[in-house]
Amino acid sequence: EPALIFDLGGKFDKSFNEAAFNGAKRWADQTGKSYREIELQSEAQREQALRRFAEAGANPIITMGFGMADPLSTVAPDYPDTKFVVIDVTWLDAPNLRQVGFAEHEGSYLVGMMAAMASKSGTVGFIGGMDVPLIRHFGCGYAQGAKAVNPDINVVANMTGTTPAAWNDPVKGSELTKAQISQGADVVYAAAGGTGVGVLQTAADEGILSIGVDSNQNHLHPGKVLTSMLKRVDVAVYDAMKAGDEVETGVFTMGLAQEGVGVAMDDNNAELVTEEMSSAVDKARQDIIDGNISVVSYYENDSCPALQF
Amino acid sequence: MEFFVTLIQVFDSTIRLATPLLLACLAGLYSERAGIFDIGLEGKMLMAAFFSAAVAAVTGSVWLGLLAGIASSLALSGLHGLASITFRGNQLISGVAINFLAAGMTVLVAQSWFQQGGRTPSLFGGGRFTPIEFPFAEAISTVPIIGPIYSELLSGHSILVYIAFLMVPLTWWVLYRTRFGLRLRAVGENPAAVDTAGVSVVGLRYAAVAICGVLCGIAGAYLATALQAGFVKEMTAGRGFIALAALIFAKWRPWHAMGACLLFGLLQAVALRFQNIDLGGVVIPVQVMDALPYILTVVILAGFVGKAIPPRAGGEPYVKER
Amino acid sequence: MEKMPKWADVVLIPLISLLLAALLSALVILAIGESPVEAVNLMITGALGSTYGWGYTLYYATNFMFTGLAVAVAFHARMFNIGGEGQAMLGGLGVAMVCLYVPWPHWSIALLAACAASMLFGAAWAAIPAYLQAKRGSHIVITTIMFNFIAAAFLNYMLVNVMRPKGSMDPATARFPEAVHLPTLHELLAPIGINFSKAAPANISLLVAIFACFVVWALIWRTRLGYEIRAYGHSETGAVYAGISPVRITIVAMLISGALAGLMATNNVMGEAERLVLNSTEGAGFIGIAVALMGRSHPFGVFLAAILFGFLYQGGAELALWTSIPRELIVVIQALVILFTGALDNMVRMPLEKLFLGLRKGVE
Amino acid sequence: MTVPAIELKGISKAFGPVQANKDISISVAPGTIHGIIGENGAGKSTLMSILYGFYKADKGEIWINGQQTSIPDSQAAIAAGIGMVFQHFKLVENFTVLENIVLGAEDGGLLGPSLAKARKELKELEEEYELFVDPDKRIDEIGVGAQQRVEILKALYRRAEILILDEPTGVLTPAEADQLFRILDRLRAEGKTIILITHKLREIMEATDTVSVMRRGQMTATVKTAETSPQELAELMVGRKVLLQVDKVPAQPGKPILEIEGLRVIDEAGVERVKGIDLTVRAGEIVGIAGVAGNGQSELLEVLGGMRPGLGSIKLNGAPLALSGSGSDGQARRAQHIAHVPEDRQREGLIMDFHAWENVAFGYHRDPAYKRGIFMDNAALRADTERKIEKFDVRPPDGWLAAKNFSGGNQQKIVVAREIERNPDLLLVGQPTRGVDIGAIEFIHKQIVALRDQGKAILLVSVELEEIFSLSDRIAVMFDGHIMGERLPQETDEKELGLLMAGVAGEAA
Ligand SMILES: Nc1ncnc2c1ncn2[C@@H]1O[C@H](COP(=O)(O)OP(=O)(O)OP(=O)(O)O)[C@@H](O)[C@H]1O
Ligand SMILES: Nc1ncnc2c1ncn2[C@@H]1O[C@H](COP(=O)(O)OP(=O)(O)OP(=O)(O)O)[C@@H](O)[C@H]1O
Ligand SMILES: [Mg+2]
Ligand SMILES: [Mg+2]
Repeated sequence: EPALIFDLGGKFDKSFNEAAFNGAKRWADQTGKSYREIELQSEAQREQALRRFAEAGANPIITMGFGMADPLSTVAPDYPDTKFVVIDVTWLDAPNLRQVGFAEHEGSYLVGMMAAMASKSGTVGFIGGMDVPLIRHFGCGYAQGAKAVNPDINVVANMTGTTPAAWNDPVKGSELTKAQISQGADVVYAAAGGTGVGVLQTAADEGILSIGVDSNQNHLHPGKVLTSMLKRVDVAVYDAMKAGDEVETGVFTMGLAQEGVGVAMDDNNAELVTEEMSSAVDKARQDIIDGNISVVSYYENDSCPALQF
Repeated sequence: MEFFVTLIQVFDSTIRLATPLLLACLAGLYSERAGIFDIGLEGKMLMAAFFSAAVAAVTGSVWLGLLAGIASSLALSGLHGLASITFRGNQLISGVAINFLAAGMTVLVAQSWFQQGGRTPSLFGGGRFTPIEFPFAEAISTVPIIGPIYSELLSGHSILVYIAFLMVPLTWWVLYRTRFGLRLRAVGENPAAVDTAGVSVVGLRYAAVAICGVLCGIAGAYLATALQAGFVKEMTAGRGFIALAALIFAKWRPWHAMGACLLFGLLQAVALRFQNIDLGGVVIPVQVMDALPYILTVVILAGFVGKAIPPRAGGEPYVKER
Repeated sequence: MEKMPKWADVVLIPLISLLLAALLSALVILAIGESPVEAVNLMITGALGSTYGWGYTLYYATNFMFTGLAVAVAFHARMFNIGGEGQAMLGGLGVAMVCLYVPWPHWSIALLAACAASMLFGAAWAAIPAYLQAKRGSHIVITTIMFNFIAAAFLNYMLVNVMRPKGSMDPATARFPEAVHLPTLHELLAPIGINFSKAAPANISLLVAIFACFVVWALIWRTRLGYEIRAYGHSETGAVYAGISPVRITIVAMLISGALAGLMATNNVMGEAERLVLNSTEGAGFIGIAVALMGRSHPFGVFLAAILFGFLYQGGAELALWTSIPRELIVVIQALVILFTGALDNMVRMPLEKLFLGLRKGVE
Repeated sequence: MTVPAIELKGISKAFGPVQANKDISISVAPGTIHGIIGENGAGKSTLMSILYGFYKADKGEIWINGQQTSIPDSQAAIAAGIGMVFQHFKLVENFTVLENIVLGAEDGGLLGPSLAKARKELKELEEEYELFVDPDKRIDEIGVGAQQRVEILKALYRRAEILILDEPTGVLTPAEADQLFRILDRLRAEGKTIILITHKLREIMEATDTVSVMRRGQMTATVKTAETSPQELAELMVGRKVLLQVDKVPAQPGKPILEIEGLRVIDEAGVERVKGIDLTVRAGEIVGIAGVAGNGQSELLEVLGGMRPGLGSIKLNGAPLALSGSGSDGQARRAQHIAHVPEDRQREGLIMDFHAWENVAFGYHRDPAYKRGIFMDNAALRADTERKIEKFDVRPPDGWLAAKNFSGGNQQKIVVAREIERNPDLLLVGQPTRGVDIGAIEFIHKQIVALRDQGKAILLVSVELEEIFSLSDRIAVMFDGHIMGERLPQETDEKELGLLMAGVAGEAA
């Protein structure tokens, strides 16, 4: 029986964890089998949940987020017969570990391009949640994409805050959106968990475009969300569950090539995406896969060539 | 000119951010003026935010939502009253408990009601409070100075914003010009004086706590159905505590409360609008801007406000015989 | 003459209050369609049924003892320190610096240094609100709330921009060296033949916390400083009459309070995570308020209340692990416990007093 | 015979285990002043609070003007025509006089008309009864005497026909007390019924028509005032013979212990409270400072006790005392052998929630005698407490009882024991017997005189002229921050002092 450990945001965060939940649900619905899950409440529970599930015989144990890296490095060796899967971590060393990273900067690059093309004002916005490197990583790819389309474009970037409340403050998200609109932004990209709900809402209310993140959020405001930067956590989780205890270990990076990240195209945003946009995005995607375009990751040296944080 | 436009926008944002603070602050004012300390403002707002959004989502009527929000906040007020008035319990503990209760209950109920992870469905149409445009707002928006002030700053807020600001003179009037206000202030200063004057201390205090509940209810509904289009867990994000700070800052006076809330709103609006200020090469980290409203609050408090003396009987249950 | 025997006041009332809270919680559990009996069963076996469960319960309790003591000491001087959260964060920073930047030969010396550093940092963070309260009359409640926010921003800056190891995406410091690893209860108890669960994070900080309970008890009830703190807390005019300086007591009490809150970092940062992460305090500062209030600001009461909350935390984790009950249920249960044992205890006391009075009359 | 204005039948009331009133019956004739006396804690206030609906009786009936009346709350009492002036005033301190009077008796939801009407009626009442107060002053700005007038006005404004006064003269100057009794006379003349509770036998003898004595919750006797004597009343009250006069030998003043020159005190609000006074207290003498409350005596005492800073020069045994900054606090004063019985025992002299034994160390908690290592030597402290409790006859003799659980008189004994037993060079005493009953007054006065006889200097501040006269060897009168003059008790009288206290200098010192 597989087990799934959600990160502190909770399984209904409308983005990262929810994507995992969707993947697991899809697997459960298809196979009719069940799985164990827990939403973490505190840091100390990370290790606790790992051990409890391992001892109860769950296999594989799928965990979410970089916060699990540290506990996994101590727990995984204690249960050599259990397979662990971790999303968003790529730097550990253990034989029974499947590490899945996503090239968020690549996906963000593509939505950045779309934002720049959709923008009439020449200013696009980025609203992050808590100011942590991962979110800067998103913002950095986005800015590079936007600048690739329009080198003169103005990218306004804001973080919601410095406490975990930053993930759940839609009011602040909303105000930031208004602030960015007043600075001229007419497309905003929200990478801010629950706060993003406020961003998308305000963008829709104020008549500008927004870009969702992680899951496909186009349906939240049909015709008003330009696209969503998909991070196929659901696929990663689904695949792992499907493979069961046979799941392959090692480090896997899911970029554009592996369809681990992407842009969401559906009926809800069909009218917003021009022919030109989709072809440009398609071309860029291919170029990135082929190595013709290199998108710089914020992690490389903790800074971004296209954006100052 | 561009500076002026920015200024208007910052002030506009200030008003939106100050409104929930102001409502909660006035709510606290009624309660604490009557001698019942209330650190449960946060919880009441949160509860109201949830129930207003939930009912608005289900019925499609924001007014029913507002009523539901007020009712839920009132229920928590009743609990606070029961604990601190009837059973003479510790008011701080009761407030802490109410905050926890709201944080847990909202998500729990939301989850078993909507199965959307402690969230309500998004509100649209009649489920939300929409901005009210003043007459001729469109027409005079181009007039310099006056135009933007009238049509952008003053016009275009939800009705709850205007209610919040109207509550300030109303509260002042009630407090200082009516019989009820006199008794309310007296019961917070010396309940025995009120009792021996033949007025029910318990009745007055429950009335105050109830008004507090209503105002917190409006504040919560404003967050979930006017500023936002739905409830998200913990969406009050500490505003109840900031309102409490504003109340102490204002020394429990209505006009000053408005000033304090506007100031807090302004500081937040400024911090939101001016992140990453670049001072000739030295970039001020975003964290500094994030903390700026709080730092400035401390500075102002230390520099200009002086000692705030709460209502004398505040926090103490009225006990005639032990 | 008392209205009621002491044991009834100290044992019976909290017990009945707890029962009421449990009863109401059971109703809530029923309402969301789960079985209360099973839930209680899970919580008790999960939190108290094994050394593993105890290990977690005690780990959480250790945190709450520190923050509860912090709030309690401030309460004795009639101050409401809501800033335990921020002070504990800063304590964490102190611990991290000591553990990361100094090569320690042995954990015991490192622990002493970490205690000193965490107390220093925690006290420093309480110092400004204390000074402002004492000298400028700025209300301690507001300033400590503000300092919580400022601490979070400061810590975020330190972790994201300064202390994060190169290339790590996690806003956290590097892992502390092996040398500063604190012995867990497993390691402590193994030599005396007790097989305590290896997995649980409870560590030697628990002893530090218990020691702190004793020290606070002795400080408050046995020393002259404690006498002055209590006197000032009961009556400021009285303190002035007795030559006790309000300024001095305000500042000293807050420094002690901040130091105690900071000390929490030895448990969660040094003992458990062995690195400093964002949000490592996880609201323990606020739980500390409830713990102090429920423990009636007495160290022994704080000790018991901390264990109760530790139990709720760990029992709740087990619930979340094995059932589909949302984690918020635990928050609701906590709220009910605080409500009934803390705010509504007169609801139980008043009828009981009547009962005992009646009994006594009957005997006479 | 006429129908009694008030008749209480079989009233009983218990506070938890304490039986405050036991089966009390009393009947008060209309148009009379009925006195009630009794030791502290006898249950007088409780009985009256029941009549006023502040407490609910466990048993018993209340009859007003021949009608059985149920008085569940104060509102019902007011409706029945009862007004009460409580021992501890029930006023809102930061409200104006007018607001306090109107509170609860407004006519209509709006304040404006109520206040206007009250202002008018107040004027009439004032003129009728000579109850002058400024309606726009805040309560905390006016003296206690004026506050009491406000309380009386409150009752009259509510058209009270029956007026209860609980220890009304405890805080008044003789002149104020006299005025009060004139007002009471006038009220009686109008047919109003008055119940007067007091400790002072003289007042009972002067003012009342009938007097009831209470002891330990029971009504022990009701007699016509004309047919009794103070001595008899005192014995009925206490249950034993008491001495009504302090007896002491003439003082033998020695060298100056305390020398004050040009002392000025400016309070937190910047108001000058003490405006340059000179005063000397010698070894072996008691100097009494008379004056109406609020004329700077409290501040004088507080500067001497290290509770607030002052300007000027003070010498103790010839050495200067620090008046501000370090070395000027209470600890320093105690180290210099100055002991201080503060004016307000509950707010200053004691920590009400501390055990008696903890309070015995209050202020002296840093004394090495109470120290053991880094800890306080609680055992030594408790032993010390036991000695003091026994010597000062504190009742109940239980060191573990919290201060708040002692009666006022016994609380005062604890404070006096603590300070006198230090054997100080200089003893500062503020209002040593305020609100304390006859038995305890007698005892406390004896202790103070005994200390004097050991050659110590004593500075006494009291608003009770009687006390000043019976204790002091020399009397200084303060008015508006100045010393108006010094007199020897045997060479002056109440009338002259009263004039000095009112600021009429006469042929000054
Ligand atoms: N609020 C109260 N709660 C509990 N017990 C009380 C209360 N008030 C009075 N008592 C008890 O009732 C008894 C009578 O008190 P009461 O105040 O009536 O005495 P008193 O005769 O008015 O004394 P005093 O001369 O000091 O005014 C006291 O001994 C006390 O034990
Ligand atoms: N509010 C109260 N609650 C409980 N007990 C009280 C209360 N007030 C007074 N008592 C008890 O009543 C007794 C007498 O108290 P009270 O305050 O009436 O004294 P008092 O009248 O001021 O006495 P004294 O003559 O010594 O000044 C004390 O033993 C005390 O235990
Ligand atoms: Mg009394
Ligand atoms: Mg009395």
